[in-house]
Amino acid sequence: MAGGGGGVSEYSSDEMMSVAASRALGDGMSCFVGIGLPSTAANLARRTHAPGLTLVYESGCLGAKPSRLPLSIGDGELADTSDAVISVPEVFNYWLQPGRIDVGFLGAAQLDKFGNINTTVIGSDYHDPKVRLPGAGGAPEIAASCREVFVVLRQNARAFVERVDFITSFGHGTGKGDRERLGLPGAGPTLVVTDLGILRPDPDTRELVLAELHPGIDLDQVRAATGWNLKVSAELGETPAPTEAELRVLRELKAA
Amino acid sequence: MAGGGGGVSEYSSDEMMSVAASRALGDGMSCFVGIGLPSTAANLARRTHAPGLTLVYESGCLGAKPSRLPLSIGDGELADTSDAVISVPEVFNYWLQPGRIDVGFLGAAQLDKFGNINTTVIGSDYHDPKVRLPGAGGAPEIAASCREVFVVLRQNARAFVERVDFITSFGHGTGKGDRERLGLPGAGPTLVVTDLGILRPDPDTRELVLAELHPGIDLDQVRAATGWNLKVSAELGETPAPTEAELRVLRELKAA
Amino acid sequence: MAKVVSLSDAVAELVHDGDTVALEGFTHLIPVAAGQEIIRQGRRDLTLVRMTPDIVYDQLIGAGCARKLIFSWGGNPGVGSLHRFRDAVQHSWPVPLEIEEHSHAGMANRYVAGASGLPFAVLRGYTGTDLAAQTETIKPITCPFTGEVLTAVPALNPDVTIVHAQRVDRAGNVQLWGIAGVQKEAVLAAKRSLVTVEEIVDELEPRPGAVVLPAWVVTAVAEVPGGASPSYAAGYYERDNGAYQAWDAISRDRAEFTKWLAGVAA
Amino acid sequence: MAKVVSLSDAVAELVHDGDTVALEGFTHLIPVAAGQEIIRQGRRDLTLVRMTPDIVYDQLIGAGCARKLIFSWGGNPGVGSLHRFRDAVQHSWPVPLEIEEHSHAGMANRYVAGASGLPFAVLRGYTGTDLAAQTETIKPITCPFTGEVLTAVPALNPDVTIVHAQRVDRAGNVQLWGIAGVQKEAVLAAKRSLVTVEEIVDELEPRPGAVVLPAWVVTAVAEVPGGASPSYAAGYYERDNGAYQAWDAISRDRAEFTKWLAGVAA
Repeated sequence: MAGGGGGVSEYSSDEMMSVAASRALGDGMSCFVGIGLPSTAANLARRTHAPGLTLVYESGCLGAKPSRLPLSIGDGELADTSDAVISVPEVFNYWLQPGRIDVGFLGAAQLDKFGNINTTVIGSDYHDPKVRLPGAGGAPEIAASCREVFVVLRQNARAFVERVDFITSFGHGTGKGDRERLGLPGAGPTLVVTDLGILRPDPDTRELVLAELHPGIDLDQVRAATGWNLKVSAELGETPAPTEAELRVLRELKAA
Repeated sequence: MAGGGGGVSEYSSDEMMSVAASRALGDGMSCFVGIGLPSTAANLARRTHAPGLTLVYESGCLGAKPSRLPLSIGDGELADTSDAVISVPEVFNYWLQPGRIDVGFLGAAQLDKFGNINTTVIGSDYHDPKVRLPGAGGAPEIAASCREVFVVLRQNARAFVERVDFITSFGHGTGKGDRERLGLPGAGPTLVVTDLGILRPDPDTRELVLAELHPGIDLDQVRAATGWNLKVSAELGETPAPTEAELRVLRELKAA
Repeated sequence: MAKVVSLSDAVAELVHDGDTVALEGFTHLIPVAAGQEIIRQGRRDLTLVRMTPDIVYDQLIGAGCARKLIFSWGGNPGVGSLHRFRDAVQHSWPVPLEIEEHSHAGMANRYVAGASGLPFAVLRGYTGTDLAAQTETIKPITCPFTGEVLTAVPALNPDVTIVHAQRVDRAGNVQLWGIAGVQKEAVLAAKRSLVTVEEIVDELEPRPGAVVLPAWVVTAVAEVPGGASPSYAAGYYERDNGAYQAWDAISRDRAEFTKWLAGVAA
Repeated sequence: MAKVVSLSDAVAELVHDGDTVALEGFTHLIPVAAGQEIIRQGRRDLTLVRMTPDIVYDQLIGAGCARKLIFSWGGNPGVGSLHRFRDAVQHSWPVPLEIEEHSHAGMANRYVAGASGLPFAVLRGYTGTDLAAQTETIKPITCPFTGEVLTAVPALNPDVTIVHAQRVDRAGNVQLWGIAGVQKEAVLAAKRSLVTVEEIVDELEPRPGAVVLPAWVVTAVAEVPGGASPSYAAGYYERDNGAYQAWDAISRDRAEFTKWLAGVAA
């Protein structure tokens, strides 16, 4: 457990991660939500500072308002609370592809220093992988088409690599200008939230740079958990600890 | 009024046309129905010998079972009685285009001897037409994709022409083999029902040939109402007059 | 995010001279009141888009609002011809009308492409017809897997799409039911959208066959009870078939039509 | 026209060795019982198609029914990996498994093309990813109007598609509601189709959000109450999350799995 400072409740590093991720979602935005950590963060945001956040799940749930955290992207609770339930082809063709969604919220198995995401295979040979991962799902087109992409995952040197083994979902490629050259409409990953801190792409190079440390985390911890030579922002900040209200709502969501 | 023979009710030539057209629709078939004469015939069939006929309207009504004749292809009655109401793109893409529909039932402003249909312009100059007609609607793809096409229209020399001014919907082109060369999946027009008789394409040339005369109609009348040198089948038959039951149902439908 | 405004304010703000404007509604829920408001506000040089231009488009064309029509079937359903449309095409009255003519399948797919953020759609269409030679927006395309040649049509992305629906809730979510036509696609394809509705309700009750357009894809909503008449709104009123028949007589004659037009403008 | 048969007769008649078989259901209404019947009948050399191969596909793969998998996300939702799938890909156990891998957008559009009678679909997809280099069924296509380069994927037309639904009426019309996934497209794309249902009813009552598959596009229907468990059927039963978690332990170990398999086959 990472302990908060005086007067603030004890909270886990995962709770800090969820809270930090939720804060990045503005009220009135639309968010394409992956299951797991992204869904936790998005639902927390909707229950705290962003009641007008529109949650879109790839199962076809537009504007879902679940009262408990869904275990899958297709829980009945999501369908029952949605403004509209549509087919899966319609989600991708009419809603995601034209760039209607503000934020795509993704997880990753591997993430590299330019925000490229791997959820396909670990190892250099696609046909003889060391580990076969689940695959792409909706992520490649979420990463391409949403106005921006937030990534949330636990930070360690196996996950945070210099170069992903396989680009499942394109981030910033090899740096600035790659997305434009490929004609990708969205801005790509603009935020990475981990259990240790927050990374953002450098405006000039698009390399992910440490922008914030979570309370109680030191820089060496983050460097040790990063598989590349991590750059640190000149204005490195500290993430505000979770508030009592944030923790209460997060725990209610998890318990429901 | 064309009078039927002894013992049969008086009936109009339009009634004979509708009855003859309805008889061509087999029970259990699916039929893509245009408004007007085709809709009358299809609904008559469903109320008489073909209760299992599936009516598909381009407005998105699959399996409509109207109790009165719709005035347009999008009457509320059609939606209320359908197995499913779907979007217009879905009608054309999922239901018509793959060749799921047995019969496309069309009207025409002009029809030529190879069953090509014109509903676009009268006159040789598209940009300066003598008469501007409503246009294509769903007909070009109905004529292309249904397993076969039935055409129903009143016969006269202005409508039945050697060569249509404009091919809105492709029939047999210039004769046998044209549909195959173009890769059109359906068999094209296999039946033309008029107020005077029934025409079918010759198996060798695909030219429309008079196959049946309605009761009380003579060959000269049909020839005079045809703008090409009409060929007559060696086995020219006479259409059975409408039965009492057919007339009763037809009149009930019209009156409702 | 949909804001609720008056019809006249909505048209004033969203429909500009020279715009490409789609009013959709397939027989059902035709936004007739909105079309007449466009006439009243004297818009000019519009490119009008609609699968089935019927009497509301006949009115817009006769009033001289349009310089071009993109369509697939232009008639008075169940009655006959559109006389103002014919007069414009055959005699350029009151102004010349350029036409871009498709089939329903082509138009529906053009809206689908527009709604999908794609520049074109693929269909099996127009084969063997004379339409392809008259319409530049019909081209062949080859399947990269089978080599088969199909037809491509470009996306339609109107500057503004106007539709009519039964209901909107206080949050701006639109609900329509019954025959839904191509309205969802036409709204999603457009840069801006206006939905006229029968009524504003506190909450949308789920209904069989209902289509919901979330507030965040609708620009403006105007409450216009009866706004689809003489077409119909399922659950509210029936089609006024007499009005469609009466239009035949009004529209047949330029003088009669001009008199009708003066009544609308007043 | 849909005929009502037993599940075992339906699988015996409709699913053959070497067939391309799609079982669809997006989290909801997964036709698990039908999948296990395929295992029981010992089908071999199947090309299995599914956007989200989950535990029922892990079972089919572990049982050696499949020679190829066409998919976009292969995991145990909310739990983790599919161990039989991984074992087949990484160690060819019990038989080698060829894979053809797409994204959800690609798979969904492949079914749409299949349902639409088109040989391919166009999307904005895969750009910049390494998938395109590994998957032959991803190719560039150029818009004939704008010159823009997009992505084409070929149609999926399974020999047989199997889905689960809540209800069928006596005439064979199928009704499902809740999350509808890609089931309609998968059924319409297939040469043959089997729908397992919770119950047969005299009449389908219209419901919000219901999808109806008319009897004339369904080959066979089998009444299999609980046939989607451990996934769920809205209105009938909840997802059995415990079963998904338990599958992790069963599937992790070849011996445990083999024991499980013997139980299914019995």
